[in-house]
Amino acid sequence: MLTTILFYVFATVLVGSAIGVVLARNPVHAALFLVLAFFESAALWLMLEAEFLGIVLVLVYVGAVMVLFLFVIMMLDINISQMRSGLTRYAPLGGLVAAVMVGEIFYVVWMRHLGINLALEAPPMSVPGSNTHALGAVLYTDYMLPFQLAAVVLLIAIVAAIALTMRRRTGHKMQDVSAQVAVRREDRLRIVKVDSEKYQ
Amino acid sequence: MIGLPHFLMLAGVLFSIAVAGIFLNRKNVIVLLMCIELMLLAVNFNFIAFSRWLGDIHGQVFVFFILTVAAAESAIGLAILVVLFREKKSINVENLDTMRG
Amino acid sequence: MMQNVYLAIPLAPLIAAILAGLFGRVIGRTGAHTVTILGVAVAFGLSVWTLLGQLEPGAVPYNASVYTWLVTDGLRMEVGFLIDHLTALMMCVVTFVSLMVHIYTIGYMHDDPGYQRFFSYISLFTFAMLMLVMSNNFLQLFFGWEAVGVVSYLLIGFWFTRPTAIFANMKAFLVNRVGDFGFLLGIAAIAHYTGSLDYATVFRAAPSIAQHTMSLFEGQPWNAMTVVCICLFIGAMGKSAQVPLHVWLPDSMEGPTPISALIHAATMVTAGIFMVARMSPLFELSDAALGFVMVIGATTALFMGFLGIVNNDIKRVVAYSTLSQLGYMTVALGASAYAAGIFHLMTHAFFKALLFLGAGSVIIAMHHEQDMRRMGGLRKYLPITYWTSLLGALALIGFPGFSGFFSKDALIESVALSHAPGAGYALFCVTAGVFITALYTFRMIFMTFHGEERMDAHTREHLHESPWVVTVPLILLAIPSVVIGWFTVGPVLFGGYFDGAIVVNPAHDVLREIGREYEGQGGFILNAFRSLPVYLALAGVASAWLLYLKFPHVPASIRAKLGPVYRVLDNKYWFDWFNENVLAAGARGLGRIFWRVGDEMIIDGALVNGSARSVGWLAAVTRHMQSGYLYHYAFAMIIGLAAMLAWLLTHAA
Amino acid sequence: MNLPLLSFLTWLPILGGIAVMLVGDRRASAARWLALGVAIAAFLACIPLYSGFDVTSAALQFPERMAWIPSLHSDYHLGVDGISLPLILLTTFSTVLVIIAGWTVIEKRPSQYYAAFLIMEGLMIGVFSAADALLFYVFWEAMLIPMFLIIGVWGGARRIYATIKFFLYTFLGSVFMLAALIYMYLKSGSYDLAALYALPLSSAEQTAIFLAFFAAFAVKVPMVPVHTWLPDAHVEAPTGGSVILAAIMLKMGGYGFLRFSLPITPDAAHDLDMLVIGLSLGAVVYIGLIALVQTDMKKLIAYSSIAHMGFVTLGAFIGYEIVSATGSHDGVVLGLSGAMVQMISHGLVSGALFLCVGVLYDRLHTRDIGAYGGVINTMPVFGAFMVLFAMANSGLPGTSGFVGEFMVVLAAFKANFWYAFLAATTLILGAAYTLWLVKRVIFGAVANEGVASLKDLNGREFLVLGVLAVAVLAMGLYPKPLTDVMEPSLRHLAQLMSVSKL
Repeated sequence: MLTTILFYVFATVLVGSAIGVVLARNPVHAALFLVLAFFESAALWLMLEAEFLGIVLVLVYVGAVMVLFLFVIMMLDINISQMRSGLTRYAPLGGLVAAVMVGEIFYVVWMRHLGINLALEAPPMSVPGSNTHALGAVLYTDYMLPFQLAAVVLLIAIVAAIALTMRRRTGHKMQDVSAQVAVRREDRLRIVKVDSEKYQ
Repeated sequence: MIGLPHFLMLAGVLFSIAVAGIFLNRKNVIVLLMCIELMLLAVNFNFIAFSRWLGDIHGQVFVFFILTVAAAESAIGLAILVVLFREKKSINVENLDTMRG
Repeated sequence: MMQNVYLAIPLAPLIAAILAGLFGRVIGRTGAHTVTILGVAVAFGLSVWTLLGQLEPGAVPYNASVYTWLVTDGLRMEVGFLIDHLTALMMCVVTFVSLMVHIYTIGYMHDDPGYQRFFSYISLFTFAMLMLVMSNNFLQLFFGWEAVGVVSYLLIGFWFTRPTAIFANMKAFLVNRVGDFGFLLGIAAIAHYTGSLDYATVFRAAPSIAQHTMSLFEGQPWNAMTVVCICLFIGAMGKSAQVPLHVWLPDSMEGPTPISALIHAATMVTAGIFMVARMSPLFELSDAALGFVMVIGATTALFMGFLGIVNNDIKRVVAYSTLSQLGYMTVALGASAYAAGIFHLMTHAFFKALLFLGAGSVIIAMHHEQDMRRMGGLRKYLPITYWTSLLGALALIGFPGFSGFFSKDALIESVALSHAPGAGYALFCVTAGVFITALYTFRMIFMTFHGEERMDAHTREHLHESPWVVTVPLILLAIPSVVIGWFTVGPVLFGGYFDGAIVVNPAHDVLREIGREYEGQGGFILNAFRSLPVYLALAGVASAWLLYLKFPHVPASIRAKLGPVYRVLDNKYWFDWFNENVLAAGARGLGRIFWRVGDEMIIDGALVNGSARSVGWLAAVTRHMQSGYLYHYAFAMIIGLAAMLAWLLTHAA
Repeated sequence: MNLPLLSFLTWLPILGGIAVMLVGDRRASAARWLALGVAIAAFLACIPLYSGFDVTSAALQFPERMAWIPSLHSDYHLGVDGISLPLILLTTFSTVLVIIAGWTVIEKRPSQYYAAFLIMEGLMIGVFSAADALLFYVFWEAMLIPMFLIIGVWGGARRIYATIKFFLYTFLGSVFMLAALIYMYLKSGSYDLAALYALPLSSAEQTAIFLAFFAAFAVKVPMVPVHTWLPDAHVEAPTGGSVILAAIMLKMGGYGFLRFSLPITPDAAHDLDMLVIGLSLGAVVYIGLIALVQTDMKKLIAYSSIAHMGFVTLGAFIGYEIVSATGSHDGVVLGLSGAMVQMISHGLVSGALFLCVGVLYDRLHTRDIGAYGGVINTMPVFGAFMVLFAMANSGLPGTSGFVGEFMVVLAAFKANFWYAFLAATTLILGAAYTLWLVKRVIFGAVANEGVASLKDLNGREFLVLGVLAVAVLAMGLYPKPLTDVMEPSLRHLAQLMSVSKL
């Protein structure tokens, strides 16, 4: 009984924070709503016994990504006043499409049972031991290669972010060694044919 | 009792909200990026729900990778945003139409 | 040996024409006319020699080809000569009249800058006419046919600075081309049915054509021979100016008078009659065609005569008289009296050329004044012209004893005896025509030579008889106009002169019936007094005398009273109006529509440039979709997603 | 002697053209004389081609075969027979005249002007002598480029529009042809023409292939609905360009029908012959009336050449109607040789007419009929030539214009009276618009001081027009040598046409 109540609490807060993210006038509020959404979902994930992922979610997203967002928002000091003007004009259309999406998903999930027989109640936890252990076992055996790839993706992300935003101040007198080495004879030397002086 | 459909419904609603958020938001790109994060979150929800119901850990592994990708994506998104801001002095989506045909 | 004699006849004028034409300035004016006259004289001499050759008993017609023009798919097209009684006669007529005209032109064109060019044209014309007359196959006939048309085009438009002349010559050529259009279809039919263009083979295969039928309009099949003959006759109508295609002859008077005499009286216009006579084996097999020929001939004879009465230009009166006389010849052909038609053609050639040259001499005297209302009483000033023209006029109206009388009277009798379809109508037209001919001929004579002098003082002082170069041809033409009928009526009409060349179906052979009770020229004249035409002719002369000498003011009042009739005649039955406004303007209008709408709007506008424009428009529309706003793209993606989801749901599960 | 005459004839002008281009504009006179030398050499090379030609056999003569693209089984196979020999003679003959005609007239980049003509001449000879479908197609497309440049560079005011329209029109047509060729290659395994002749095809395939070929050749002929590029191309082309366009390029379509459509897809041609005949008769009447109301001389002659080319397609396809109407085969070869003769004579006559207009254009720089009148007063010799060529254009017997039309009308009558009736209307319409042009331009009093200031023909123009006049009269008075050359090949073609390939 408790889990149902908990689920509905977390679900409603989660949906509310999602709507908040969308409708927030101030991007900082939007960011904070998103943080709230992440917490709620982490909680729900715990209910689903995916505790490692829940923790990782909070760490990665809330810890890193949202901080980054807030940092960028502050840096770019976007003026808030003219944020909201355009919203109403497209609201009905946007709402309609969202409703259609929800209707479709609802139709699939409830009416058609996705083609698999959904035992309403959750099956017993079949795998002994903690979720992390299970994850670790699988991650470092079957998914060794994708794991490395994920690492590479992250590396690229870092390099790209730096490369994009790096600004080199111009006009400084630093020597560019590679250019110096690559000089060729023609750049520096010019041979000119001059006819000899006439002897009077 | 909370069944799989509940979770799927929740993820669906989340996803739709994020979608609405994308084209409702006329103003700044940051909310756009957040909405993308929200969508990814909804997707992860599904994965975990299924992995829990089907007793198959591989779903969760996938969530793991989605997280890394999501992080990378938002990092680069923000970097682009910064460069864009430095160039255009505004990240108001209305003005960013230089790609007009 | 004979072949190069016959080859020399057309080639002599050709070489002369080339010399006079291309090297005109080199050989000078006298050089030009001597060369051409020499050429035509040679041709005339050889023609007479061939005629005599043909007249000897036992002379066999000469039929051989000079060279093969083209061989394809079993169809041999050659250039060759067929010399028989008919050709010999025509050659003599053509070359004699052409010689007279050549001599006459020395005087007439004396001070004209295009002197050498004119001589080269008339001898070129003689070459073309001889090729037409002497040919032994349809291809060379068609070559001569069109070559004659071209030279008449060049001659009518000789004074090419005069807008009326260049309009007249184009009109002449186009109307002739309409005739040639039918002629070409006739030749194509013959080639289709007999598989050859040579006269001999075609005439041998003629009965087989008559068996075929051709369904032009589905339902009623026509006898193939009728179609062939009518097509050929359309060609003749174009060239010999029969009713619907006659409009060009009066306008061709724009050309110098000598050519009116040569081309539009004696030779070219008779080409059609000659062709029908030559094709007698074909025409004899189709009564419908003969009926058609007769009706057209009769209509031309009568209705063109009326126009002669109301016209005041001396050359146009003679032109209308030519039209009417051509109608007579065509009626003779329709009545299967080919010999009478050719006989009338020959006599007409002489007296009509005489009348034209006489009119020309009057025009010279009057300093190119052609309106009869400003002439009168020229008898005193131009005696030779007056007497020769009077003889010509008498011959024209068929005054007993003159050449015209014999040919016209025989013609009228043969129509009376003929029972081809339309013979009754033809008989009426032909007899009424005699009165009309007499009326307009003597109206012309009285208005120009008799009565009070209506010309202004200045021209009256300068009135003098034309030089010998003009009067000698007049006299030389006057003699045969009077005499030739008397000598040749016996052998030509009834003596079977044409038996070799002209085939007549015994059922239609009216001339043999007349010939049965023919006992010499005297008897012929006496029995003529018992028949109607002679009296009609005399009545015509009397009424002309009354109207134009005794009471000159009477014609004006008649014209007032018969207002509408006069208007019809004055507008020449509105043929000209119809051709210019309906046919020509219609063609131009249609052309303009096809061009503006068809080519420019539909093909160019809609399809070619249209497709280019629509590609441009499509691009503009798609460009509009690339708005540059992120959310539009996102929105498009989402809609795509929703649609895919919906499709997935409804189909995939 | 198996001297590769055809390759020599094809590549001599092309290499000559390149040489002329290298000589460059600075030494223009040297370029001119070199170009003339190459053209005359090409013309002289035709003499052994004609004299050595065996008039009795229908097989491909002077054959040359070299491997070209082995992987595609397509080899460099040249050969000439009765159908292509006269056209090659016409090509070399007209190119010599065009080069003489453009002697002093062209100031802007003369060496490239002559180079373009020489290269085009080589490519055209290549088209006529190609006996391999792919080689034919390569030459067919390459030929467009020089003409595209000639009209585009040395043309009149709207030359860009005209030349692009010309290029796209022809190109669109021949793309379908390429598709058909590839299809047949895949089916038969080789591009050789003889193989394609023998290739059995179902009626559906034949119809598709016929329509593809029809698209390419109908544009080139040009047949009625797709003819609108010709007047624009002619009006904007320089005199030399117009002459070659009218004299040779229009024959490509006719040649294509005889070489490809009839033998390769006989059954489809039999079923769709009414389409071609209907369009040809439509061309004669519809275009004849349009030509009547033109105000620009060159456009009028362009429309007149469309009407004359209608006879070519009529003659080519009338054979089927003759067989179905009379059951017998005589008349089929008559129609075909009429079409061939009409092509040659039209090349001479309309080439000459365009040269005449060029002569006037060089003096008064206008092609508008209204600007002229009474030209014969100041230019009598030119007037004589113009009247002669006008007469030839309206099909006067004794000139070459009559021969082709006479034979086609005879053949058309065998099929149906009304076909001959409509075809024969060209006599009236042809005479009408040509003589009306002559009346307004040549005859009449001197219209304005421009006409008064005209000088008569100079030696060069007189030479060119004189040679053409002699050719026109010679072909009109004695066409036998020309038809004898074509007879065996056309009989062979007629035989190919009649045998069904289903």
